[in-house]
Amino acid sequence: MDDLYRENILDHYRNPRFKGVLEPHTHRHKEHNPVCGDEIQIDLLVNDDGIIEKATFSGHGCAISQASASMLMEQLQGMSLEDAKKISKEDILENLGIPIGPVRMKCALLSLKVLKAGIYGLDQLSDLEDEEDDW
Amino acid sequence: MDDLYRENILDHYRNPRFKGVLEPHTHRHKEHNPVCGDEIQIDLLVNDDGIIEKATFSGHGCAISQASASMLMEQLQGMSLEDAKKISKEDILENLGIPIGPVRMKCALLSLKVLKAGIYGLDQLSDLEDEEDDW
Amino acid sequence: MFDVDAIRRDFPVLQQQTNGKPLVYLDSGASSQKPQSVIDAVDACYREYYANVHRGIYDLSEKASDEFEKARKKIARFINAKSWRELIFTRNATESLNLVAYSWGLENLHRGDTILVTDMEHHANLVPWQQVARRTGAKLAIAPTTADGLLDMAAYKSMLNPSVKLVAFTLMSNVLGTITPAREMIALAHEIGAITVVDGAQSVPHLPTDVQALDCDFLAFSGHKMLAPSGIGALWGRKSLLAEMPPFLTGGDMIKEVHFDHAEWNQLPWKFEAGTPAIVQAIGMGAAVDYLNALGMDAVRQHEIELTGYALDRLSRVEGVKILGTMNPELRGGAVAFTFGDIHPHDLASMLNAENIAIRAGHHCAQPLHDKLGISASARASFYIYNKPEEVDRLAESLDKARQVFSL
Amino acid sequence: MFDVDAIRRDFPVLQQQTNGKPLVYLDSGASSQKPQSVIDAVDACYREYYANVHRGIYDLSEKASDEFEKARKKIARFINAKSWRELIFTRNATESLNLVAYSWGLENLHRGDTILVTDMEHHANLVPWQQVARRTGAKLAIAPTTADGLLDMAAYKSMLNPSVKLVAFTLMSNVLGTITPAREMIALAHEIGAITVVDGAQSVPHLPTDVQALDCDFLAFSGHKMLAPSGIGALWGRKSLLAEMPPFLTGGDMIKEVHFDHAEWNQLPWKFEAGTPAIVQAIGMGAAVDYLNALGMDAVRQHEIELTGYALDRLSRVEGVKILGTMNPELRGGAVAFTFGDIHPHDLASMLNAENIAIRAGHHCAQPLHDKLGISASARASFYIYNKPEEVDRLAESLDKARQVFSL
Ligand SMILES: Cc1ncc(COP(=O)(O)O)c(C=O)c1O
Ligand SMILES: Cc1ncc(COP(=O)(O)O)c(C=O)c1O
Repeated sequence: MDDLYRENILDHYRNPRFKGVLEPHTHRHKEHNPVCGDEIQIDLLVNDDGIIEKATFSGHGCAISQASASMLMEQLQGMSLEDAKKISKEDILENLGIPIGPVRMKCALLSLKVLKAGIYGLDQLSDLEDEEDDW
Repeated sequence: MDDLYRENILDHYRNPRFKGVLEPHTHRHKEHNPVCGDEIQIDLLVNDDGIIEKATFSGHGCAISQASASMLMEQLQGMSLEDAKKISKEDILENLGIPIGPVRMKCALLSLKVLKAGIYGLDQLSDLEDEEDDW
Repeated sequence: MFDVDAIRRDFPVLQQQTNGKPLVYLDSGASSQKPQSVIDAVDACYREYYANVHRGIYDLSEKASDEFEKARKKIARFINAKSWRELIFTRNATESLNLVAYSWGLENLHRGDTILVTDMEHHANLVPWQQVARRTGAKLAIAPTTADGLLDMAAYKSMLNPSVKLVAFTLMSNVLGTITPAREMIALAHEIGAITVVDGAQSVPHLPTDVQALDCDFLAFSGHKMLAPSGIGALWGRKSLLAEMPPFLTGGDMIKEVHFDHAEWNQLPWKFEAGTPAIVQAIGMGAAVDYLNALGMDAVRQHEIELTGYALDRLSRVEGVKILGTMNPELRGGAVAFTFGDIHPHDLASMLNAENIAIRAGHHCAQPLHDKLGISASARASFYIYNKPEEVDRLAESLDKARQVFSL
Repeated sequence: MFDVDAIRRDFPVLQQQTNGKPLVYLDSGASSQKPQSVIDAVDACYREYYANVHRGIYDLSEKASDEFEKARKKIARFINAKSWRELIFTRNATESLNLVAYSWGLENLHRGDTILVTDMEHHANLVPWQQVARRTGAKLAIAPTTADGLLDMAAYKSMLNPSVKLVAFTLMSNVLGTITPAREMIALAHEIGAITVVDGAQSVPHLPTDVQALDCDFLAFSGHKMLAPSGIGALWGRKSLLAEMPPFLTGGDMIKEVHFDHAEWNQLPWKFEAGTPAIVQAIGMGAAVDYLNALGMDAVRQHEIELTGYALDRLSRVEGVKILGTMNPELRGGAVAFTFGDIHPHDLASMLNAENIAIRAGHHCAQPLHDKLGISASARASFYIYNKPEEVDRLAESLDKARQVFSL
């Protein structure tokens, strides 16, 4: 049990980085997972060169969803929007560094989905999901 | 295969006894089994003492249904209506003298059911069946 | 004597170990494990006498039909039905409830009518009624539970007015564990002329069931929660109601005659069983009922009262645990849901899995109840015949360990 | 090389003998036998990793969920679906067709609309449409077959008018064996804007299937006719249509959120799968697809053309036999129905059973077709991968024997 949640996950959970809301912001999106009640909002401030000057998250949820959001925020600071679009499921799982089962996958990927929906301006994550994984 | 249909079944099938319609008659009832297309009508002439003076059957169907009808007719001649009511499934199966599977049971018992429906004046055999076999 | 160790030997899955830790399976409320006798019954059918049922005039099919219908009779007797014709095979309790909703509900409910359910219903006994209400214009009313998780009988009584045409409720909550006073609720509903639909998904596997004594009109339950294969469930219905209802699914086997322009229906119960049924699964459910009958359902219930009592006591002494529902094991079944400080139930389930302990985390298909309780999810340990106090201890110890990891 | 003897060794049931006579199983059109690999897949799940799927955060449930969804993907690929999200698990083809009838039909059909079916449909693809017609006021039209048992394309074309909103037809008749020109029929139906529902219950087990090439809108089929366990079937549907359709059965697992007064639906395909699914049976169907893929569906079809050709030739030379449907094995599948002089099919089936030959007798759930043909019942031998010419010979010889007993 001790190894399951590595110290860095628990650290990000207990001391989330870049947690809060951002004013002003250029992008804001929020989603919640009704099954577990996890809720995440991501705010971005993107400058004219397409660089993310600042990114923050808010909300609540399990250790996996909160830690993965916190880790994602660290990654986003100063990144170009184009590069942010390329962040993949695999990148998130690498951040976490522990095996994630199918149910927890939704927790792990919630922040990534909120990010992508925010960038692409989709209201319905499910449409995105639908398109993404036909196989 | 040769023993399956005993000679007496084939004999009754080829040379059915009391086959035809009865005029005058006091009871007449007909039913058909849509699954196999078997159809049997039974006519009875019952006198004031409640004795079946004559019984005939008509219709068509498989060897089992026709032979069992023919055998039933032999049994009915001169029997009291009260005794006829008591003829059971087991009596019919004894007449046939061969093992009858669940599907063929409907063929074997069709004439008995027509008889009972005729006597009790039911239009719907299924009601009778329903009541009969709750277990 | 209820010999749990002997019972455990009948369940191949329970012989497993992972990293030297034996499996502690505490998710029977979601689905139970299967004894060897059920696995064997399934296997024997496929290897020895598999064929389609009802119409085949050859040995395999006659044997399969015979075993299939024998299973129906066993299950009907298990709940003390008046007739085996009242027992309809479905996939699961959900389909059973939908069958009633579509076939009785759409036909008999109208604008101005009320459907009454409780606030602790599983989605399977809530969403179908929402749908029927939407389609017919009937109203859906929700009877509340009290603060200690029991049905609020005063409120229930006050909600029974002549507009109520159907009352649907669970006999045992899969979250609170609550056993509802079903006999009394049914008698009260009948007084105002309502029909009663009992969700027996949790109760039938765990309690003696007698539909004649209950006097309910419909009872829905699942095979997979009572040792049977997946893919099989049942609806019991009062014959006089079933006889009047239109069929639900249509096609082969449920017909008497078919013509291009119309069709006539088969007798009960086949009128409600369209197409090739879950043959082997029904036979397996018959074997499951044999197994439970051999234990005796009174003994099964007694075992669960004892084990649940032990668990309620042991878990409530773990710092941070808050148990949902009544603390009286006589008034509840062995589904024990709880929260654990700030630790999210998902995290808790993952941590316990690392100890080879299987519990459930989430809203357990009872989201509105969780909303009412002001929580988005809970953890749930649920017990069955093969569970024992030592497993409760392992759960409790692991909770302590989890608290340390999370420095709760 | 298609090695029937090797295949037969994979099927435990076929090793049986009764009175020294090996079983000749000629009723695969009703339901197929199961290979050891499917039986093993079922067994392994119950013994090693059984649990409820989708919500469990522990190893057993994750493994079961994974195998369950892997099976879905295998089956979706087997019929060349564009996405696994288009593949919905049901109990059988009948439920699949009812799902379309209830969810698409009740929602989209109205008075003045026409539903077009053919006169060789199985009751499963006729009665649900009669019911939808009755409820919506739509009309049911019946496209005829020609004297040699093929679909009358001229008549079909003439019946396609703009009132036709839905065309439902079988890709392979379970009585005549007829393979319908589905691609052409679908293209014609689409020209007038109708949607198309293909009954693949007989075709999917026996032919390569490609829903993208067919361009149909729905395809229904059963697992139990294609080596899979009983209790599992599938509906494939075009995603754009499924997305717009209301759910059919409601309850757990098919929801996204539930509140007392409303609910929102889960994504495809789960929106159409309410309650605990037939978990182990779906996994078994995945194993069945593996088995068929290893043989290759082109080879399966080739084997059946050869065997059916042999049977048509051999049986038509038995005095008194009259075969229903076309004599061209390229245009039909391996379900060969026939009459035999005056001998009632029920008697014939009983006689053949005494020789350990299993055929079917009756109207094979196609009563209107039999009415049209002027017969109340027929005998049917149907073939699959494990059948061989010697079995056709045994059938033919036994027919001769039966004629002698009945002195035909
Ligand atoms: C109380 C209750 N009702 C209904 C159901 C639905 O059962 P199934 O998923 O077998 O249809 C469940 C199972 O989760 C339950 O616990
Ligand atoms: C052509 C056809 N359609 C539909 C069905 C119904 O299949 P199931 O009984 O598996 O629902 C059958 C099987 O008998 C069939 O042959």
